[in-house]
Amino acid sequence: MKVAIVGMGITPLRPLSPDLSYKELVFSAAVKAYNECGINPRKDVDTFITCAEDYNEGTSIFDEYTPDQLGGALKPNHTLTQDGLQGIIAACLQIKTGYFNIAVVEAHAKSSNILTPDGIAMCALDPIYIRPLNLSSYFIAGLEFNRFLHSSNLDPAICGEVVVKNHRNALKNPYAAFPANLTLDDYFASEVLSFPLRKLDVSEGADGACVFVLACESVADSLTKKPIWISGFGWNSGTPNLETRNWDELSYVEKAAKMAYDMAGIRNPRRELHFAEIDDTFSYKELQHLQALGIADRMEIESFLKRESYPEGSFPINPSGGSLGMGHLYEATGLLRLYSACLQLRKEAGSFQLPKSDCALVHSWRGLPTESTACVIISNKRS
Amino acid sequence: MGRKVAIVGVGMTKFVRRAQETGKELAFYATKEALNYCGMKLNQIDAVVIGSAPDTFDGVHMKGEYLLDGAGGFNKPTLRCFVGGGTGVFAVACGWYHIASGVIDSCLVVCEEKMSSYQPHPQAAFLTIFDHTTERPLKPNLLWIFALEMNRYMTTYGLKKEDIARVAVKNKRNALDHPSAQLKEEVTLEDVLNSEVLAYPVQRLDVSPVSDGACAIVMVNEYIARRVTSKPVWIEGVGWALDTAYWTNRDLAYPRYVEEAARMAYKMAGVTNPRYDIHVAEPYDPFDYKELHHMEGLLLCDRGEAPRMTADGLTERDGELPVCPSGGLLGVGNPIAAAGLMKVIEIFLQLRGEAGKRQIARKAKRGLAQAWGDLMQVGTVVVLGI
Amino acid sequence: MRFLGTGLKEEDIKERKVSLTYWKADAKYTWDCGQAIGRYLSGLKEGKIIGVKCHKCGRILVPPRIFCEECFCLLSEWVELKDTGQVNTFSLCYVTWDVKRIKEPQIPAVIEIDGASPGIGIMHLLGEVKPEKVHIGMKVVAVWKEKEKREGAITDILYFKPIEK
Amino acid sequence: MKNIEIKAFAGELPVESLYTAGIAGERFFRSLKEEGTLLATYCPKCELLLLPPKIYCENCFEELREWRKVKNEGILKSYTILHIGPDGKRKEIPEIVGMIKMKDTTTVLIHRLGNVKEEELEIGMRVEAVFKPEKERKGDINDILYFQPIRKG
Repeated sequence: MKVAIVGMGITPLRPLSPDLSYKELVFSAAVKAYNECGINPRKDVDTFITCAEDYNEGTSIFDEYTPDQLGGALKPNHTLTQDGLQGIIAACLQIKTGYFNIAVVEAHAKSSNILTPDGIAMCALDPIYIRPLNLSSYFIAGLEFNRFLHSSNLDPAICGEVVVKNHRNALKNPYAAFPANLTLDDYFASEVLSFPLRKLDVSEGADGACVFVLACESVADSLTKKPIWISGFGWNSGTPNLETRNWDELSYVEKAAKMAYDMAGIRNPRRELHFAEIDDTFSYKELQHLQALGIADRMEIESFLKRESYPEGSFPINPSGGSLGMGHLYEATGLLRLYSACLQLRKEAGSFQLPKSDCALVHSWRGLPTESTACVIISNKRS
Repeated sequence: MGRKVAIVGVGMTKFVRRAQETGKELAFYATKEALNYCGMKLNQIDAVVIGSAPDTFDGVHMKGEYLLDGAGGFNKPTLRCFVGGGTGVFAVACGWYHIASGVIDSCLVVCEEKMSSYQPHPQAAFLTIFDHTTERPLKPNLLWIFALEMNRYMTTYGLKKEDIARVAVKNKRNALDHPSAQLKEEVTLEDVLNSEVLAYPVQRLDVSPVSDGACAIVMVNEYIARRVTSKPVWIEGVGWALDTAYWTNRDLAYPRYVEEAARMAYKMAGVTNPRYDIHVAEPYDPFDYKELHHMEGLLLCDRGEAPRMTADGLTERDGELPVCPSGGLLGVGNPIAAAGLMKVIEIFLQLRGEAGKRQIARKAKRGLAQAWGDLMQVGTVVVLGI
Repeated sequence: MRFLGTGLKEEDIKERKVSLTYWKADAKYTWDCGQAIGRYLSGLKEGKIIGVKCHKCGRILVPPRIFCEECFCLLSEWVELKDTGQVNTFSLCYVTWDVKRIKEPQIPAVIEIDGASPGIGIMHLLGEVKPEKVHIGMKVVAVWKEKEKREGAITDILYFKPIEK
Repeated sequence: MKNIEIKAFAGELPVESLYTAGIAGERFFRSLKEEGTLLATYCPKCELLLLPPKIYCENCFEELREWRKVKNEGILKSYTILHIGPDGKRKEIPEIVGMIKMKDTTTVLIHRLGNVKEEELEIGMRVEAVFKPEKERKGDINDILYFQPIRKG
């Protein structure tokens, strides 16, 4: 059974959103998503999935507060404490059981409401072996980044290129919170947070909400003229332990990608897909992910980035601006990548529309300190 | 429609007030036992579903990520689902949709809670389940909402405390036979009625304890099930429903969210008359009145009638409809998500005739487990059958 | 089946007989109130309880929201409700939120607010009443903080007290 | 009422926790505290030596029962110079954090590096743990003060 995206709604990302509560932000994205496919959530939706983490909301058992603004009260609703892309996957699984025709997936972030993001991030560290060292979580990115440069023999400037590219891509994206026309000089002037990690290597938190409507094959065409088909998905976790992980390989990303590619029947993603929206929570992660996703190998990563990954290149990466350019949306980050990719496939991306955009890879990573990841392959053809 | 899904293995830790084990270690114990139960190895498992209630208990942000290696999730597709107190039973529904989709063939469902980490007392963690702006400044605690709901339930149906206290007596007695039970003490009706008042009408013995513990089950598709066991227990139906967060706008006397969840599960299971079709039930009983409340929501009796059924002994192990033969949360303990999964494990054991001293008298071919949570808001139901 | 797990006694923790690490989370927030709750809190500061009316189902709701969760439509008809109501349910609670015993009970209640639709209430506390006198259906009125001390919070209402007959 | 005077509301998640070290951790910290030694568990099936120890192998999921002492000698696999404090503010003196693979283990330890200058830092350098004086040890990971370079001669 095939699953299609039939509606989507987003609030433009902004560093602050003082005029709307999180419920109101979600409501406004939900209204747009439902309007696109002409559904009434009170009658038509069979299942609702929200991706959220208690500590990011400042509420224990946050799933309590998820149904009303989606029109889901007294219906099947559940939360996943994952990235929104895993929410999309859960919706696909539910629809594929045959018991659900229409599913809604929601995630949002009120980054501006979190006063102590560093303190909260530390609560995710192992309480016995790591947290008592009392170190800001940035050290993990610093260690990983340094190890990556060492083992791949790359110059940090290449990460500066990622930063420049993604912020520039965001210049054309009206939804982006952090568009900027940067240079490599700006990059090297940026303060060091945890050597070699600089401030500009890190995507900044933004506020926004994202809602998707998914439907089974038999109803998708009746809901929209432009269904986006989910032809493959995969998800995987490595280890949460810093001590036991293999710092030189992202085998969890390789496994998730393989699962998705196999499902979609893709052997060579670079040739068979047109572009990708992938995780760039940190600049170096975009490079690591490109390799693990099988898009560019270690030897050619530098030339790929410089020649092929720009919007005018053969395989654009994060033409939306990525998390670096658009802003990081916590659990909604993967949905933002998916939203941006769907706009391309529907040819609705306006000023950042790519010429060739019929199928794409969308990827997310759960952030520090995790090794959890998800991939979704989308196409505007049923195949 | 949907592939058949079976439970083939179960495992659980002891439920204790304070575990020395880390949450990961508790999860490992339960998961390893579940795999051993059906003779399966971790490399035969395709995916993992983790269930755990709020992160504030264990004191670990992104607790699902933290737990995953102990739950067997290393190098596997792993998700952590979350519907507050309803999580333990919902996690089974989540495992069901993994396999019923045809994408995953075998799946571990692991639920863990380590409430004792929270200082000075785990109950204080419940302050932050209330709305941060309109309710939390009043410094509410969890007893409030239970007491408010219980009072409404009692008043609406004209119930007395002893009508309700019988549930505590029954479940704590049943728990004497459970090897995992945290509380092994027999109490009389008088003990319950004379126990100290915490939040009228709630008294100390109306309440389940806070606990640490973990439970795990192995779920597989039909083909694997037939290969690994002669006694698969099938998931016949799953259901879940979450009512509005505006709980002060609802009538608390009746749990309509449980009814919605039950109707969804019954429809899937082809159950048309639950009073006859359900042979054994494990409704969620963190407080004694909740068992009654939930029996009504599950349509196992008319509204306001559950106390009479209990008084008539119909819900005893040798009764017509044994309810909480495990000893429930009131007796075995309440490590939130793990407690919900413990109920599913109990129905699995009862249907297979492997519940030992707890085995119910009547023959049971179909049973259900139900959990509840959030702001008196979510119902999760699983119907199992052989 | 083995049932593993090692129970510790309270003393094991208190006397540090086992290895323990301590952590206090640094998790602070300022939650944006938005349109509806912003109005609600601003109203409380002025000594008013603000609700909202759904033009579709006709329900008058409190706390206010910009959507009707039943009809899923946008709401903007703000309504000033009375500061009186009746007790829908209550408890006499002898334990504080952080699990300390108290002699005189707190009396939390759901109070259906006059002017809102039947059954539509808020959670608050009751005061100036003997515990044994409280009953479901009791008419109550808000006791407000002094005007200059109000800050735009639910605690601007100190508690609700019975309306003298 | 046109004006919304109250725009935001402040609060927190008050979470204070006491974490037990667990079954593996208890033994690890006891030996660290009492003997100043590092204990690892060995998985014969996967041939993994885990430090810090676990009672299970996350890879094959077997229960681990074989404990081994690990020599106080390791190699720096990566390092970072951390300028940001736990409060998110810039630290006056940055902290050097290392990823250390101890001899024969198949895992890494994460800890502070000390007694080393930034310009000396090199991935691949040999390091050792410096323990707190026995009397001051409490049975937690900070009983190791830091790791320092093993200097020749």
